[in-house]
Amino acid sequence: MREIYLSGYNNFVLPFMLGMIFVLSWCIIGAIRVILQLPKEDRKRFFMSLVNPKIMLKNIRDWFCDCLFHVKLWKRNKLLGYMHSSIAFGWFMIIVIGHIEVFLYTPERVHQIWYPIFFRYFVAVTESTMKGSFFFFLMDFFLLVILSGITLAIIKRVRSRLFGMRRTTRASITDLIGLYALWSIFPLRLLAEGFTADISGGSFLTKSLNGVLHSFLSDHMNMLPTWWAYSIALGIFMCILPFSRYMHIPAEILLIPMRNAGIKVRHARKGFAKLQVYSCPSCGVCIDACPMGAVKANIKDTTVYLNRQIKRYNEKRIEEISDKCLLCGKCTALCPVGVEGDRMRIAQRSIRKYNLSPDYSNIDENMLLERCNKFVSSTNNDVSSTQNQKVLYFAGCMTALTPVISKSTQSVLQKAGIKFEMMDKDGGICCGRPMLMAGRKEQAEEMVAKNTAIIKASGADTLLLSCPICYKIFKEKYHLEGIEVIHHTEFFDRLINEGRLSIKGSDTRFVYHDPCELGRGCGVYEEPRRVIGRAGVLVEADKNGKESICCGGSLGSLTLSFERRKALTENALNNLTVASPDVIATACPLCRSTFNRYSDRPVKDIAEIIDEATRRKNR
Amino acid sequence: MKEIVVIIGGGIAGLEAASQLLKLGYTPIIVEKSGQLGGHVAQWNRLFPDMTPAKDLVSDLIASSKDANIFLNAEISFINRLKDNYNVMLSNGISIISRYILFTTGFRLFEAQKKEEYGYGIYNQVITNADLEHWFNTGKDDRINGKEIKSIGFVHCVGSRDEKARNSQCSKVCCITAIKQAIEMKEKFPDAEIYCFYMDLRLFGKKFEDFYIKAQRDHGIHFIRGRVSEVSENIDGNVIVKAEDTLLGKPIKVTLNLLVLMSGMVCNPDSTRSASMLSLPIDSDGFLKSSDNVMHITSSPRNGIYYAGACTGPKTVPETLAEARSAVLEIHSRIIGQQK
Amino acid sequence: MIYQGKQKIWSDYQKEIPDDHWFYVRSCIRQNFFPGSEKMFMEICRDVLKKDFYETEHHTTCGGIAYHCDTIPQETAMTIVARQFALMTEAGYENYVASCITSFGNYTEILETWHEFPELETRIREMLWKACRKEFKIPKYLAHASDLIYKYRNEIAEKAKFRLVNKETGEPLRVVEHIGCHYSKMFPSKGIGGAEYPYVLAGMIESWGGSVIDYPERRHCCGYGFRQYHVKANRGYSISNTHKKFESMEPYKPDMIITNCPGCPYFLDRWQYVISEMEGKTYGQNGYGIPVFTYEEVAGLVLGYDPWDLGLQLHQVAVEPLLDKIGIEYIPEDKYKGLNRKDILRPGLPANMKCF
Amino acid sequence: MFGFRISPSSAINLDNVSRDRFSELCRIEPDALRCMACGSCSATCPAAEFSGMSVRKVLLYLQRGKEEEAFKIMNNCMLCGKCTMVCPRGINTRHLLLTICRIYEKEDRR
Repeated sequence: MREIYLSGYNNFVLPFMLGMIFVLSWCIIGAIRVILQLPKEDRKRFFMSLVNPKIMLKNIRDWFCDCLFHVKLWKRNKLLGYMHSSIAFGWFMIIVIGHIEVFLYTPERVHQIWYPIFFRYFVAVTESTMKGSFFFFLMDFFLLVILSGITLAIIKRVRSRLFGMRRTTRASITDLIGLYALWSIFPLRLLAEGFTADISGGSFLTKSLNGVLHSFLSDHMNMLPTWWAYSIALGIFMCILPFSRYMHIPAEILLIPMRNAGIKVRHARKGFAKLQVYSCPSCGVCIDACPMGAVKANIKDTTVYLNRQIKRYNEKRIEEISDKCLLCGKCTALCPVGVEGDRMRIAQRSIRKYNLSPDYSNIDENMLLERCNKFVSSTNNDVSSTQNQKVLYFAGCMTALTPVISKSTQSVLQKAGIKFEMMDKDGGICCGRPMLMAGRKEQAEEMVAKNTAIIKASGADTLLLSCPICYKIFKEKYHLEGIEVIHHTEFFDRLINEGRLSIKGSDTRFVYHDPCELGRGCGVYEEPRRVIGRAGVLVEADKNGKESICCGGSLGSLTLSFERRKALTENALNNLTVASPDVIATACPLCRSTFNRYSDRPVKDIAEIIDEATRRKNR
Repeated sequence: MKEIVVIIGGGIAGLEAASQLLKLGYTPIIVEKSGQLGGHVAQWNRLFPDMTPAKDLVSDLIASSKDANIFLNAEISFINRLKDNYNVMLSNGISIISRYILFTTGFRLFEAQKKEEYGYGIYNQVITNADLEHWFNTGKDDRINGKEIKSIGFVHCVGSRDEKARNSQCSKVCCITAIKQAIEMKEKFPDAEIYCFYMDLRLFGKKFEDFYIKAQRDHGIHFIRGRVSEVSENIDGNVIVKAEDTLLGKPIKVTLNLLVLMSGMVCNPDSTRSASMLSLPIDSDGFLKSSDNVMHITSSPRNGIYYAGACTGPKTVPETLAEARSAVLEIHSRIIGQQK
Repeated sequence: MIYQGKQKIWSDYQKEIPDDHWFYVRSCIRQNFFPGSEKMFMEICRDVLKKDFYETEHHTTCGGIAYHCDTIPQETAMTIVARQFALMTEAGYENYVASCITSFGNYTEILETWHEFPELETRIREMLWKACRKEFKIPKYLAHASDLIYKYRNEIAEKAKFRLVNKETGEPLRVVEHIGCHYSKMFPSKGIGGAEYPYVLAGMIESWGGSVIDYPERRHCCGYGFRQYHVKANRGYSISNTHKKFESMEPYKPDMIITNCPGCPYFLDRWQYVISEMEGKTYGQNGYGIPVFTYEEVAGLVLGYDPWDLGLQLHQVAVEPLLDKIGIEYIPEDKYKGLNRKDILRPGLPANMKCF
Repeated sequence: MFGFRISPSSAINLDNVSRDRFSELCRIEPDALRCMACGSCSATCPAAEFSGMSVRKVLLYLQRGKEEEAFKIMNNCMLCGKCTMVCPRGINTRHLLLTICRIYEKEDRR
């Protein structure tokens, strides 16, 4: 390669350089701010993770898989995955190869950062460099890859359904500018390189374009405007980047190691939350994921819009969006970059100012304890009891409204010969999860403390729960050392496996609805299915497991009114009944009563199903 | 010869019965005490639940029964029973011989001044439901016109469910009427606070509950469970109402620019008088006693005597109309049966 | 206010009151509080109107206060009342008139009870016989003394020297009438004008030239309420009720209050002083209170009796401004002269309420 | 001085009840007005046994200007949502209660 211009500089690099300097400084300052905003212990944890080889390895893997290859999107839809990874990886490769070329041919220009970008303008091909035609080929190849991705992106704007997306995000103005700039970068690059390909050399794409161009535009003077255009497109893109969804590209690079370091959203707007907001690529996967999407009016209340409004500091809309959400966690589960829509919303709720605050100090836990502390006296003396397990059964508030669940659970426990006591037979203190979901952490913690005292004093070794809402907080926020916290679906599964419950199957077709708090919330997917499989035929819903659709009754939503939830429930029911089940099975009292309201077929809790299945045998 | 049916009372039940009898080819004769047809409904402005103008209903009924013989300003002087017939002597000297008499004598509105503690007829700003409908119809009432109306109260159950007023029955339609009127008043006086003082809300009919919800949610009408016990007048001529908010267990007091008493339905003494001429039984509530309150609400224990509408107890407009048709059908079946 | 409406109610609630020959029983407490009143009643009835009124020193309390304070059962009260009736029967009278409203209510209640439960009457007859070997006839007519003054109101008006009219302006005085609770609230048909708009005092006021004030709390109790006052812990409740009445009548600027009950004038009068001490507030004009009178005192005033002979010096609230307003003459120096012009000493003056 | 005092009337005078805040509450949660005082919420409330909590009463107290009483019974509300579940009129009681906590203020803190 030989350089054409001694200076290695042309004015057209200015737009690019401007953009580059701007975006780099913006990102660096932003990254420093985010890190500084982290609480001290989080910051320490983050830095420690960077020297931990295991985490670092994971970081590298995630950077490649998430940022470049978009593995999550591939899993979702091949076309969508290809579209994203072609652009991301292709561009990445072009940058990498461009730098390799500079290193190889003009190593003295390495410090001129525009050089690899506009390499072909500054150099002319020589005999010796034709060995580098391999790079020429690669460059053209990846350019083609990117161009194919961009073609798909253009198609996606018109026909998003082809990419497995029913609905897409409404782009903001800056998003549109960024988008058009991005779309134009690579065709312009192709054009610019096409003009210079006869001098700088090129491969199948640029060379052939060069031939075409020269057939009617032979003057080399035409090439300068195209390089200008290419540089301007790059400059615009980089200048608009911090204000558009493309900010997710740099933000995600920081998000991945922070997430891998185990950092959680602690503040509504600062630190990790800020990073999540900027990591949102506005891809709109959460729009289709959101169970509220069953009603079109709710689309603007999905996580992508929450992030957008947080960026805009639109407090009114932030409040509306965060209060409306059912906190089902599906957007979090499906988000390709790992924005935690539910946690983000709870964080927004937590900064709300309340003039009145409940205070539970007047509640006498001893009085409540007296209602359930029979372990100490009775079970210890019970020599005949082979199993010394002491199960404390906390049915939960919601189960009080579906007494069939607690009755069936107790019946099953009796059949299995389990000694148990009910913690909230005559009422008790709420687990605190509903309060936590409303963002009132302090109040929730007071309840947690009261309940912890009762449970610890009861002498139980197992805490059995019927309600996944309770289950989640008992698992996550309670410190019950030495006491196993277990949901009844898991417990029944264990009892069946241990042979303590024998179940007679039937040919009833059950579909299992994964309650949000049990499935996505606590990762319990298999046990309930196994249990149901014993009692009958398990069929699956259209969307299940991680993608299960919230029943619409969730306590997570603060503002969704009763009548506005109906459509959500009906949508969830339609999803459940695709395989024409006889019975809808679930494992949450709230899901059960919500579905029961609108279902055309029986809705049962797993406890009921098991109770019936064991009764069949006894008969 | 066409069978004659004497209909006592030219309210909506009488008119509807007459029109049905005409369709069946009989000769109805309506005897109406007052100078105009339509009874109480003719005095009303709009009817729940669809806010139909009462005028339309009454004029439709009058039009469809115009071929009947109608005696206005005529009272029953006496009725006596002949062998198979009844001889009905009217105050205008006309005597009618008929085998069938249909009582559509209706009800009378409880005289609100009998509830002295509410001060109707004593305090200027206390009016009744009927006065309010009159105002809706004519726009004439000095107690409302030209007054600053910022707060209005409605007292449910005036003279109903009240043993002291000698009416222990529920008048059935006052709750919904009060809500209807409260909404109408709120529409006319959007800034006014409107209170409904009720003992129980008895909203049994089609769409009545919707009315209630609408009144609560869309119009912000305050429903206070507690019977008004005492009304007094303050120096500005407004009324001070005392009641207990029984849901809170606290006495409450409020100054109102207008207090509307929901006078209930009580038996019509004229129908009792006519009934006594035929020794027809009177029920414990003072209304005419049907031969059976479930199966034969429109029949009397005497041959050829039928009842329709509020003469046997408080009824809504559709119930009254339905009873009129049902009574006509019974008369018709009986005539057919006798011809065989 | 629609006056015709009230007239209609008044015409519905009239009771038959014989013109003459009454057996009169006094009140337990009135002679202490308003000693001129009962004396004046007898004087008006006997001397002015020349009626036959009999009274005996043998009669006792009717038991009403004890009954209403829950210290005796009704049977005891009934037996006491039976004895009073026996005295009337012995004296050969059939018309029974009580000076006290609570007595009147007590008699009415007992007679109505006996009417509903004749076996109870038989038992009381037996008990009275066992106790004091007396027998009685049920009175033919039962009246309260104010019923009689109401009946004689026009005669009194004819003989009157003064009218309840402001001498200066010629305007009728604004008068609050306060009816004792036990007069007609229990049995509306037993009181003139019924319970809601009693006419007994309003009739007197009208025929003597005053105009009646209809204020919102006119039905409210004076605050005495027996237990509410007698139990000291409840006295705050007692005065709160009186306070409520005064607050309610204040905007009407009443010139005077007329009552027909033993307790009411006492509490309406004395509590005004207490309220003035507690709240620093007076309800009359120019720092005075609103003078409170019994109907007999008012009758005496219009008939031209000397205010001090009527015992008006025993009122807490000064009556002089009202006397001046009507134009009744009095000798200020004689106010605190008792019988035989003996000096009965001037009382201390309240801090916040003007008095003479 | 006398050993007793004039006590204020226990009657609620609706003429003097300020409705501003309740109107604000209804603007945010209009369904609050739909309460028909059935009492389901009170019967199911786990906090009822501790502080006498009842959404029905809270609404009534606020409407009658007895705000402190409302706050007192709300003190043990756990926001568990049972009242929302049982309300026959579909009132979003949880949001209602949260909104009360936001827009109302204790007298001593005002």
